[in-house]
Amino acid sequence: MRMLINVPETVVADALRGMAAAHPELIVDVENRVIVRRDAPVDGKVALVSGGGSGHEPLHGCFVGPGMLSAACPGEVFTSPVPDQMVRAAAAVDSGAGVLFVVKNYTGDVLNFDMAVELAEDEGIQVAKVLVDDDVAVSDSLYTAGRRGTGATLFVEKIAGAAAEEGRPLEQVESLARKVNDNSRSFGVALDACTTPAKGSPTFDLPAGELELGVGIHGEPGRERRAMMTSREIADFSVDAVLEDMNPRNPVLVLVNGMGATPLLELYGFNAEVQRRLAERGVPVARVLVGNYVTSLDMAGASVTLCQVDEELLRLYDAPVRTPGLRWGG
Amino acid sequence: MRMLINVPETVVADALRGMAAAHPELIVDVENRVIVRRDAPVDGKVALVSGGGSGHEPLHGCFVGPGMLSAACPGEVFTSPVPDQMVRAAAAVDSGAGVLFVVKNYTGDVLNFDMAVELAEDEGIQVAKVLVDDDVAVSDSLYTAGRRGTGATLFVEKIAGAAAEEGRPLEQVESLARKVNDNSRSFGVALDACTTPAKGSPTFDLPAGELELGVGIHGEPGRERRAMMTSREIADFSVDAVLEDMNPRNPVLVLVNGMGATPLLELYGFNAEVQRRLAERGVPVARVLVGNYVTSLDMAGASVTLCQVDEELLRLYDAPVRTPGLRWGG
Amino acid sequence: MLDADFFRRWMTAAAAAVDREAERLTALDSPIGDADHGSNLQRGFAAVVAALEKEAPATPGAVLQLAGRQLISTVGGASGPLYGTLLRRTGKTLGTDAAEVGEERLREALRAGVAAVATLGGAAPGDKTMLDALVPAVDALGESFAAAADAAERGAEATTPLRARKGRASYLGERSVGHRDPGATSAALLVAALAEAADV
Amino acid sequence: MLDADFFRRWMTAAAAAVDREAERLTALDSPIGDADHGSNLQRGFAAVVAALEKEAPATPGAVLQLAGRQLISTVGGASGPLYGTLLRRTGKTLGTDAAEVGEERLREALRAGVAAVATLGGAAPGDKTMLDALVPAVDALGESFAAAADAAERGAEATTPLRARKGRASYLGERSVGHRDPGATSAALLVAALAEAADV
Ligand SMILES: Nc1ncnc2c1ncn2[C@@H]1O[C@H](COP(=O)(O)OP(=O)(O)O)[C@@H](O)[C@H]1O
Ligand SMILES: Nc1ncnc2c1ncn2[C@@H]1O[C@H](COP(=O)(O)OP(=O)(O)O)[C@@H](O)[C@H]1O
Ligand SMILES: [Mg+2]
Ligand SMILES: [Mg+2]
Ligand SMILES: [Mg+2]
Ligand SMILES: [Mg+2]
Repeated sequence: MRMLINVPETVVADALRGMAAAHPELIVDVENRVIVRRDAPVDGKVALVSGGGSGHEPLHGCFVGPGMLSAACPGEVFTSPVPDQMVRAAAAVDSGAGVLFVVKNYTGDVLNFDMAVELAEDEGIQVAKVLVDDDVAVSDSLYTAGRRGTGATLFVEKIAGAAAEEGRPLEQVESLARKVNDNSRSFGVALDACTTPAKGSPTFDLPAGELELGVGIHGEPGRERRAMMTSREIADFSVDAVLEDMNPRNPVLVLVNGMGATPLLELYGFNAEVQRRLAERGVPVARVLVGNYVTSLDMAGASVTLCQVDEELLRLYDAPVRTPGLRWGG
Repeated sequence: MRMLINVPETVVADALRGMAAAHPELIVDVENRVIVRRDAPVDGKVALVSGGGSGHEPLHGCFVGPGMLSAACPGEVFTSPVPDQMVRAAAAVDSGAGVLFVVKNYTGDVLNFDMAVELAEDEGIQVAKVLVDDDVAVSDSLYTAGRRGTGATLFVEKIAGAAAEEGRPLEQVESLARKVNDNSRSFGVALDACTTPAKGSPTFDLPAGELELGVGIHGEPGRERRAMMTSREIADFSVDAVLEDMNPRNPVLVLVNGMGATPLLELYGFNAEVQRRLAERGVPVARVLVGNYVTSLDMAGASVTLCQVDEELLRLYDAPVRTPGLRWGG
Repeated sequence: MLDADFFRRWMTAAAAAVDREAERLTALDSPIGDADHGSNLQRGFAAVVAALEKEAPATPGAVLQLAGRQLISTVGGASGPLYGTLLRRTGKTLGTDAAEVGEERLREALRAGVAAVATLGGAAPGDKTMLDALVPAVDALGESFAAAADAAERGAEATTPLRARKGRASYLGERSVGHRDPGATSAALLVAALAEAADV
Repeated sequence: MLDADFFRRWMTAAAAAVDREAERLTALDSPIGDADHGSNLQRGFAAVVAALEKEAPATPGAVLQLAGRQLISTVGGASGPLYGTLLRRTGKTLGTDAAEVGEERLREALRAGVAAVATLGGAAPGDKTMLDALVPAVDALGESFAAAADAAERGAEATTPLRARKGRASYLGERSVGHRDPGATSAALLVAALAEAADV
């Protein structure tokens, strides 16, 4: 086990203690596993609450703050949080203007958030929910649990967060969030598996010289295994996979996302190839974000997310954000 | 080779092309390997130029921008840049107020920057130089090349960058930079080696269940190999190693830095243990920064840097900074 | 007749089985999942046992409802709400008044619990989920507890050649074939624990 | 007498040797360094050969000065300025006027070059650096080119038991013992290339 941990059982609690020490601008409830923006509830503002398994940091906990999430609920590593966390988070951040749950489309997340919606409504909180399902590696059919939520989560949380910060009502924040998701597609590649604390060894064996195409962010293998490809080939494959599922006429936001263990140096190089391919395919690019944002512990690899934007979405994307993991503007 | 690259020879050029696409606020000269803030030279402002081998991103290239570096010179992976780059950078950013070279103390960096100082002065540019040497794992004696520069580089660049932004003259910026370095100490640990593109395999073999204490940021082995330790034990060892070499009475800035492949989740957990140890040792903490800032490609592990600050240094640390890798304030 | 003690024994036996098999469950969840099923259930059933000790509910229905709530509050993931709903709905069907229930009544209540799992998760037998063990187990319960345990085990084993249509394994498409489903495997443990409780 | 051609042959032979041995040099730089020495010199000597072809300097001193400048401008790291200074200072000592130089004059110029390396890097023989090959090579040059190559090779080999006091390897303290120095190894290649150029 090459992990910087004490014991697997305390990984999430330890991390929350460390977050509390690093981010005085957040309230980190270690026992109940809820991370809340210190000034919440903000009068008249719709609150955004997200959450999911831990191991994807900075998503979601480090996206709490002005302009993005009001609260986040970290589950165990790669395990959806429980409804109690979400209800507690909703109660802490609701100003009366209602709460939007941002839920990545995994069976566990969906079931737990659905239960939380019921419980929160029982407590008199107005709740809406948006599902993020952007991963084109999974076909959205009767034969699957639907497309997974991956990189688009960042765009949904950023843009809906900006709309909420502007004081928009719940229905508008919700429909903007849904629009961002509908406009987004992702594709991911793993060059090496990750190691979860609970398992203590790589979640899949990838022989040297092979890679996994269409990989998720939970250490699950991809749709297909192939002989190792160059950065250029991987960019072609990923961009083309995304464009098979969308046909952007408007400019796109591009997220070139690291899975955790791929150096920033390589990510930037990969971005160069992604941009080349987008230009070849005639896709206009509005903004580019490169870095480790939606990770999978120490998995090596990267994903590409495109989000087609109109003027309003772009303005909201550019709006100020002040969180530990994403920060720009005023 | 589990790298997201084309060929080892183009890794740095590819990354620079990708940086150029992602950061329109920077001028990235791919051919000459110089990254310059777009509004340089800034009238009357002292310019900060740094550089070093690539593979430590976000250091230095992603620290270019208002409040931090004026320019950065990326070398080949783990190889100091050449004097031509530094002279070109200095010429691009010098407003006449002079240039401060921030140099990590490695033989290669020192020799190349020294040559650049001579050449830049020949071109009529006023140049000062500050050496960063914070790594307590190396004793600063006749029997070594002196202590290495690691995590403190971030503090030097941030604080000297803020002083330059305020319009301070070169001697003051230089002496502040030197003071930050003198007040800083670091210690690093590797849980796994990194793989350089040129070598294509891990730079050292670490048997499972062992770790390297006192490791550098170039894939070089540490001073000592031991049986695997817990996060708590590593924090004790690292903090104690740093405190053997400094005795902070004033509050400290704390950098809990990831080497590249250690998940943020683990880094935050490690931070919890570092903070516990600092409290036990009676060290007052002013600010905490947790993340991958001074990396070593895909090395697993972390380092701890403490920098003792007075009111002025703290104010300069808190001052606004707007770079791809570090961003806060105004 | 089965009293609260019987149901406590069931939960204790389930917790022990999950403890014993946690590594195997996590390993099964590795090639076609996210390698957490064992630790998920370990955490959940430990909480169940602790809550039962602390609150000592007096009736079968109360025991199962408390257990279900604990699973929902501590497991997370897909299996937390699903197993939580299984026990909670079974307990609700039993009601909280009766101090003892007959086997026939338990069978009906379990059938309602399994139906609730199917409704919640939208899965059917053959989708390579816990239902592939639970549905045949309830069907065989008319015969005996041991027969139910057997049926669950056979159902779990029969998931290996299936292609997953629900949950995380469904992302793998054809690549999910040839792996035994972790949830069906833990469901078989749960039914075996029921037989164990009855066997005392 | 040695003309510009001789020195071009030297550089070409050095480039070929570095190409051939690049992996080995990088591997030597791995346990006690940062695994880049081979690729550093490969990049540098490729640039030297290209520049010599393009600019075709006419005298020994001009060849070496151009080569040294190329190394400084393309290698980086510790070895770039050090080898660059070695060739540049040697070339400067020869001057750019003489179209041919004698062996005696070359020996003196090389001695000045090696002294410049020692001054720049602050190292002395025994510190486990390139000087451990360069210094004995210059000393043996009075005898013959082949003797110099031998002496350099023996000097490089003798670095293995040394504890490093300069450069990156010095960080390892005692752990640097038992590893052959990459820079001394490449220095021996450089001297061997000189002997090779003389042997034609
Ligand atoms: N929709 C569903 N209906 C029934 N059972 C399901 C469904 N989705 C998943 N499961 C079961 O849950 C198991 C996985 O549980 P677990 O690993 O704890 O959750 P997660 O998949 O969220 O990590 C699967 O093996 C499967 O048996
Ligand atoms: N101060 C010095 N004086 C002489 N030679 C040195 C000195 N420091 C390092 N070297 C030589 O440089 C070699 C390393 O070169 P290289 O790997 O290219 O540079 P770096 O250490 O910067 O990665 C060492 O093996 C050693 O022979
Ligand atoms: Mg899970
Ligand atoms: Mg180097
Ligand atoms: Mg699972
Ligand atoms: Mg080296």
